[in-house]
Amino acid sequence: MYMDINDIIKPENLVYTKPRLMNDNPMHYCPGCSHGVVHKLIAEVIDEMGIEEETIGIAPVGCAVFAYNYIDIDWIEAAHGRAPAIATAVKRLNPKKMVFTYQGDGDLAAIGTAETIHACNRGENIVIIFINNGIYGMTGGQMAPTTLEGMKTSTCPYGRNVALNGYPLRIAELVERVDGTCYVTRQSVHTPASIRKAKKAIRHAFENAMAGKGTSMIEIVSTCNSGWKMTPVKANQWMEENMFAKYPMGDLKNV
Amino acid sequence: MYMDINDIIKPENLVYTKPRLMNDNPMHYCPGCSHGVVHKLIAEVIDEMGIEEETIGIAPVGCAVFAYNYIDIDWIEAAHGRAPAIATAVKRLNPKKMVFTYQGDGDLAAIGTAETIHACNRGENIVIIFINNGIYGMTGGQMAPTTLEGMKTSTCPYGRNVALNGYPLRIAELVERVDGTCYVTRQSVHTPASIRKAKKAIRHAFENAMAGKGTSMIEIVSTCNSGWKMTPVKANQWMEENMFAKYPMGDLKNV
Amino acid sequence: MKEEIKLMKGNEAIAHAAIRYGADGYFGYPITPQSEVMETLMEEKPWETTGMVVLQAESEVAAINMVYGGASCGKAVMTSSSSPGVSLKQEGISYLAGAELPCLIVNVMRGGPGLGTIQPSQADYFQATKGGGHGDYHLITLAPASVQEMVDFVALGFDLAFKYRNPAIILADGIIGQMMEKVVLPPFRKRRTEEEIRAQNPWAALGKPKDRKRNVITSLELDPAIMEQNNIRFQATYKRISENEIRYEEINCENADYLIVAFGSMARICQKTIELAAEEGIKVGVLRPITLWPFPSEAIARQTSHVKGILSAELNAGQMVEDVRLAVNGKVRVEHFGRLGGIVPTPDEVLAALKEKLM
Amino acid sequence: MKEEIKLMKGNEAIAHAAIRYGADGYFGYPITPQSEVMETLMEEKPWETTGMVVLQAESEVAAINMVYGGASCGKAVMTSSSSPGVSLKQEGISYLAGAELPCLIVNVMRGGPGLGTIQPSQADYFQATKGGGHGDYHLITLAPASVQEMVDFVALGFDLAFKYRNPAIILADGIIGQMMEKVVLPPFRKRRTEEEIRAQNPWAALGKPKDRKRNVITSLELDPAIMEQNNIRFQATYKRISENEIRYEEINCENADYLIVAFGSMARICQKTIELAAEEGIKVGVLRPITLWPFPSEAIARQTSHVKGILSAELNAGQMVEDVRLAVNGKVRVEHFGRLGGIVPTPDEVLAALKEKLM
Amino acid sequence: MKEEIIIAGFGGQGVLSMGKILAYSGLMEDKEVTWMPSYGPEQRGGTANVTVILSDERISSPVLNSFDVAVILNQPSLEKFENKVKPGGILIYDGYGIHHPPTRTDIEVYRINAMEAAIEMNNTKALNMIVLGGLLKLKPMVSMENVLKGLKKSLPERHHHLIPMNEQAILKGMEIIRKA
Amino acid sequence: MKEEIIIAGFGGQGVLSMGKILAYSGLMEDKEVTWMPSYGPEQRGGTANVTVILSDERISSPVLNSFDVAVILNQPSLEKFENKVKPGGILIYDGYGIHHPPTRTDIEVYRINAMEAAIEMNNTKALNMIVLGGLLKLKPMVSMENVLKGLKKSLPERHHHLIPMNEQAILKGMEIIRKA
Amino acid sequence: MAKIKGAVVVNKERCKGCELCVVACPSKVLALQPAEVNDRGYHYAFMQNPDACIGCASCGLVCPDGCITVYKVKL
Amino acid sequence: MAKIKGAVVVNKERCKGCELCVVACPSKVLALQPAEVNDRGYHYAFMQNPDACIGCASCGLVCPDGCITVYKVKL
Ligand SMILES: Cc1ncc(C[n+]2csc(CCOP(=O)(O)OP(=O)(O)O)c2C)c(N)n1
Ligand SMILES: Cc1ncc(C[n+]2csc(CCOP(=O)(O)OP(=O)(O)O)c2C)c(N)n1
Ligand code: SF4
Ligand code: SF4
Ligand code: SF4
Ligand code: SF4
Ligand code: SF4
Ligand code: SF4
Ligand SMILES: [Mg+2]
Ligand SMILES: [Mg+2]
Repeated sequence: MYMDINDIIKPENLVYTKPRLMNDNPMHYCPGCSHGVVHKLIAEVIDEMGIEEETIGIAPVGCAVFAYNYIDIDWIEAAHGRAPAIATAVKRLNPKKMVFTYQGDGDLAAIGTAETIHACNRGENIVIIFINNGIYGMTGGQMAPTTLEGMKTSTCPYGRNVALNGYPLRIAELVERVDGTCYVTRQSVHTPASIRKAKKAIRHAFENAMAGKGTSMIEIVSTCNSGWKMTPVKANQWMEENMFAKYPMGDLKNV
Repeated sequence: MYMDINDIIKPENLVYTKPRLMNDNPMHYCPGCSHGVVHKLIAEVIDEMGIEEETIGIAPVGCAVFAYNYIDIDWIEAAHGRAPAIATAVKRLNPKKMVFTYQGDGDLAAIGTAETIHACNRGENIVIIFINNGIYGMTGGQMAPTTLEGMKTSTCPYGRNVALNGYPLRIAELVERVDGTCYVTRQSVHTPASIRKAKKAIRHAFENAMAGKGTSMIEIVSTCNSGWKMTPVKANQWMEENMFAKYPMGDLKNV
Repeated sequence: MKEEIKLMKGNEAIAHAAIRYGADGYFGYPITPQSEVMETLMEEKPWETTGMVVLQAESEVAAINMVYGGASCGKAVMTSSSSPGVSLKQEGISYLAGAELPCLIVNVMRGGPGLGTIQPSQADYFQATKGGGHGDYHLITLAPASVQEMVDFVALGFDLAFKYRNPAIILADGIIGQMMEKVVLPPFRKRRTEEEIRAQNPWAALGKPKDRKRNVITSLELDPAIMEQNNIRFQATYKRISENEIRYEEINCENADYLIVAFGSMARICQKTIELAAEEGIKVGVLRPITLWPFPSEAIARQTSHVKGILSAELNAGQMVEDVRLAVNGKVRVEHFGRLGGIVPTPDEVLAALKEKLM
Repeated sequence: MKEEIKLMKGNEAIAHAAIRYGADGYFGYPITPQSEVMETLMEEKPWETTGMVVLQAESEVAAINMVYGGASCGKAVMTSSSSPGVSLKQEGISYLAGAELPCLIVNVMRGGPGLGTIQPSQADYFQATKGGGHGDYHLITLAPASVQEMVDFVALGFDLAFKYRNPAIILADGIIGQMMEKVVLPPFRKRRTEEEIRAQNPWAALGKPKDRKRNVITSLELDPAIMEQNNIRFQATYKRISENEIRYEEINCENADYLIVAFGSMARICQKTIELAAEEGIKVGVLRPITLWPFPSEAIARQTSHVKGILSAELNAGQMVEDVRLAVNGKVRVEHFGRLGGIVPTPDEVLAALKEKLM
Repeated sequence: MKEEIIIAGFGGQGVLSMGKILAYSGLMEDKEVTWMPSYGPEQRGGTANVTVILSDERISSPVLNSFDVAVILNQPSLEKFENKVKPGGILIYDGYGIHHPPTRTDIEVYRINAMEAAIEMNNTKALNMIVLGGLLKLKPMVSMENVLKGLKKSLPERHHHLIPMNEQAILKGMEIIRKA
Repeated sequence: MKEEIIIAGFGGQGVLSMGKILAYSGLMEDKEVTWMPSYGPEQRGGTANVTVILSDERISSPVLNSFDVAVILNQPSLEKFENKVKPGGILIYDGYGIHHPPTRTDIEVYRINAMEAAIEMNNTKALNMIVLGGLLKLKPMVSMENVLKGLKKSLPERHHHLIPMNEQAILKGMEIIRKA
Repeated sequence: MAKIKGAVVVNKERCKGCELCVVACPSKVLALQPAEVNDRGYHYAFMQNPDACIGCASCGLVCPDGCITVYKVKL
Repeated sequence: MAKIKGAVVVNKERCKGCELCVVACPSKVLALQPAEVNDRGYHYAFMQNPDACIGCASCGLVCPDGCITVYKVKL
């Protein structure tokens, strides 16, 4: 039976669309950047949990600094690396709110290491969304603590050399060891299946925070095709082939 | 056979004395403070290795800030928490020198968390001596990240409550997980036997640094009888009975 | 509870005043000579009474950013530290100013530079009044000279901060922080409810109800044209503050032949200098700036009509003296007297300096 | 290698100049608009040629403390950043000053306060010249106005820092950092050997030989009497620097009726203003402070003999104008013109402001 | 002689490197030069522009609000810079990216279908060199010899084999530019 | 009336709390008071001192360089403060800690064997109260009634049962002080 | 088993031509416009092979910019 | 087996009377001076029971202030 496209495109047949809480502002991200996908998941989870009026997001310094332009909730922009400290205060002063941070690997794993470890150690009832794209996207592709060995960036143009630059740092493995975390997981958003899993993880983390179970960290191994100097499609492939070995997918802790 | 004391007290019968590199300046530490014991061990190891001309110590902000007054080597006093960053530069600019930091638990595990983790992650060829006395001694006995649950300090006068103040933080367990460390051990200096072991550990760490094997951390679980408001003898007992459960003795990593 | 007369340290006074003001949160890190602020709060456990949150942060940097977080929700939040710790907070302070957030910062100054000494100093005057952080901004800077003012300026600082949406700082020193004096504590005020905060601070990020757009607390603006407009708005605020909020005290100024300008504990010492000078027949007045920013420039300029010279007496190498000179604009001689590194001069030393430099 | 003529960005120039100077180490953290400094160094890999260490630190705080560490060993070490990052370094900078350590800091300023904008600004003038950190100290502050001066001031900054054992700062802005101009690069100098450092900097902590006492690098002194002596020594150094190291450029000043005081890129713009003014028959001169601290107060004061008014033109809301007013001490009118938040004025705007405010 | 030029377009169009080659060419002719880019966060796809000044004398301000020549490669840039061209100045635009052409009549407007030509040459990277050719045709401020020297200076060694192709693109641009 | 007093000794001797009780007693008499301690790092065993001023009028400077009365409990403090007593002023010292007694003749010097008495009372913690008693004997600046009130104010509730013992110590001190 | 048919609508002006939807589609429905660009200069995605669409929403899920709306009917 | 005898010298002025040596001594040789204090006010350690000393150096090892020198002879 032949069916015209216009017979299908009807409200009652809708199965997927841009999340309600994501507004129409065009996003500034590069084509194919993982940030957009994660933004959508967060918007969906907040919407599905019905907590949009109670949610406060903490946006980092990094490419996601403008997250506040795209998801229609209240936001606080944080100084570089300090989002967990800010979230700590916001949550403690407003214990019934849902408070989450959204941070890059430069933000969270370099300058913000102390704030991250200590918020987790205090077991703040917040969610930390950690976008690990192995590079400083915003500032032009410098080395991050999570940059892989041999990977080229503008501050290791000949490839990361551990003797000079140290080892790729696995933050999730650290915060897993800290008593205040209740849920530490590593996810990705490069395929429909991984996206569905990542969304479940985010939802679980948000529920933990609302239930006062402690700190949840969701690391999302991501691409920065611009910093990596690849097409988005190639970047996803490269990520699977290279990043996942150092940053394996799955839950590290779930109590 | 009766022997007069003066027959024994002769240079040729000497079996133990204050280390040569420890000078005669009276130490400012409280009676019975663990810092003095550790100072002696460091002075002995440097002397025994014959590296006093090549050794640069980094003194922290904390009770040990005046370490530079007591051990006769070159010293650099560090801003609070930043000793590992300073040591990084000193060692990289002087690769043949022996560079060590000496830091308290407030210094290393609170304000200096990022510098500690990143120096370890870069595998700087330095030694970190970490005096964990569960308190901020210098400033009057405030809570440290390592203060035990229920333990009273001037900023948790009713006892550390994890809901308010977070969990005691085990730094050694974190840096053990970081790729740049070659040796992570936990020691104490409250008995002659433990002192002998601690000295061996310090010597091993110094040798690692000179051999370029990476970062060594020696955590020394210590007392601050003044901050704990106990006699030195009682403090040692209390440490054994309470601190060792949370901070168990022994090597965590030795590669 | 009602007003109460007590004997307490300046640092303790800050803590009690904050609880009674109805402050929502304190975030700090220990450092001499101000650790008693947090210690007193922890002893008082206001979280069990007023609901005030008190948290020992992992560092001064974390503490100031916790303040930024709390202020972003429209809460009355504060931090305290001493000189090196306040230097670490400079980025955060600039962010607070740039995001137009009210809050209260306390600096109980010690001698610098560097780790320096823990003894009293006033060498962070420039840092507080000219902007130790980056960019064009100002902190409303209050300089207490007694333990009572440590109490009073907590409420004043918070009130001004909220009135103008700008951080306020109490610039005290080791003397004011550590000494005990008689104080009258104000009655307890209720902490504001979330509804009150939403009504009074409609900009606060407290969760977005359906009937307003999302609130975003940020100091970022990549478009320089808009960023310039933001800065012009800040400058307009600073102008309003300068027009309305200058505070100072004149002691013996009417018939004075010489004027000492001094703030904080130094002003206390100089009050005794007036007596010593009078004994020698020298008429000295003291003008004590209470707000260091905005600075009482006009009040000082007015003194030039009758004084022969002005001495800026400070526990530093010459900082406020620049503002005094700018106020006087060459009309009379202005000299500086200071002691450094934690040394506190005696009243007769000040008099000797005045005689030597101005007479 | 010899002198070389190249076309490069100001930020790149800093990197090349550092290598050629024989700098021992660079420690930095990325931030716009100065990331090319470290990127160029990483591209050039001087560790394989001169032996210079280049390290990307985990933060600005770590970077400035690495500089402190390197400087403690008598090495020629440096860092660079932009406004928010420099605010984070304030504690470290105060420590460097307090421990009397030579080093070079570069601030390629962007608009603030807070995260602000990444466009050019001069709003960190106060922070650099008055002491953004705690305590009484000064940085030798050099303000380049061309890419060539970015090259030249690396050597000058290091040389002055070592001469006086005091940190030096290059206070540039986004324009100077990002623009390309022709530069002459100096020949390569050898890095000093450990023996040379020991001889030239006997205070350096490089390991204690038997024939001297231990060297201790510290800014701590709990005895206020000694701490005051330390501070008096610092002040004496500042005096010597002020007597010997003031640098400025006078353009068209001899017969000028009006003077513009401007530094860095703003001075470049104002040079064109001179031309525009001349077309209208207005005689304008520009005095460009090259050292912002020590400030060329006397040179400016001398101008008051013949100018009718002075305009302080800055990319900020009015900072250097205070030093100009202090220099002039009421003798002629001093006004400020500034653009904010990353906006750069055109030469004719400056002229219009001069006419409006002074004529 | 003094030329104040703005070049503007999308991030990927080679705007900055076109300016750089121009600046290097000026350097080869012993002129004073400044090259002042717009700069911003890294994201791909935004607009970029660069101000290039070539002069026989020391250059004062590197920042300009009006220009002798504007080279415009996309619509947003046209909107931003059309009215910043000095009266009597020149505006060059690429037809591909511009749907609403310039309207000023007090300046000389030229069109160059550089994108089309680049696609024809099977090398969209040559776009900026073609445009440069067009510019040099109108304003021969530097000699071809020095442009090639400038190219050599501004390209890393490993790309020197591309110089002949770039020369071709420049010649192409000189050929196809025409009054709009 | 105005009394400017320095009290100095080892850290553990109760110097600061003696000053505190004096200050509280002054408060109870509606006097103006300031209490200004030396402060420093935590380590046990160092010396401590406190400046207490009681006055009928507003107190200007809390920091003084000379004193009406100096109460000295150890040798280093004696060396530091002996020459800071105003001519005609009073110096009180405890014989136990002082091996080289004061030498000035232009001031009144008193000795109080407080440590001995405290040991006798089997309560070395009472040392400072005994000394306080001695001081009050010489300078009855506050009434006993107000001292007890001040004690109550300065001690936490749980220590109020110690007040009678403190009173006894004060009386003891009044008894044993004598001209040196 | 009922046959399933789907259709998608791409927000042409929002699309950045990243191609992620193209490779994510199990039925090879989508492609980028080879020549035409949108106002922001991107070769945007479109249904080149609309009949093959099964409404699985994979394209929508992977699209970082939320450009794709997916519809589905069971026949 | 040879009998071992030891002796220690305590630096009286350096001693802070912390008592750690006293409890560390396996032979109960040491004690703190009950009444006498040194110049810094401390009840310092001394050999109360010198004959019992076996020169094991435990006291020296635990002394934080390096006050103790230990001598030993084999008889
Ligand atoms: C104190 C401070 N230092 C540095 C910067 C510059 N900066 C902006 S974003 C960024 C890093 C971004 O990397 P990441 O956190 O990984 O985020 P991404 O852009 O990769 O998503 C840096 C260093 C800043 N704004 N503030
Ligand atoms: C930036 C800064 N913050 C705070 C202080 C105050 N301070 C001095 S020592 C210290 C902590 C000491 O504790 P720890 O490191 O555990 O050493 P300990 O004294 O216990 O040996 C602090 C917070 C400081 N000097 N600088
Ligand atoms: S630079 Fe990287 S992280 Fe930033 S928007 Fe582009 S792709 Fe995403
Ligand atoms: S306060 Fe504690 S850590 Fe410091 S010297 Fe005394 S016992 Fe040792
Ligand atoms: S809904 Fe599924 S089949 Fe249809 S276009 Fe999208 S990915 Fe392809
Ligand atoms: S994934 Fe979205 S942005 Fe990318 S090409 Fe498809 S529709 Fe366009
Ligand atoms: S050497 Fe051994 S036996 Fe002798 S006093 Fe010391 S601990 Fe006791
Ligand atoms: S251990 Fe040392 S300081 Fe302690 S009592 Fe014995 S000798 Fe004295
Ligand atoms: Mg990143
Ligand atoms: Mg400690």
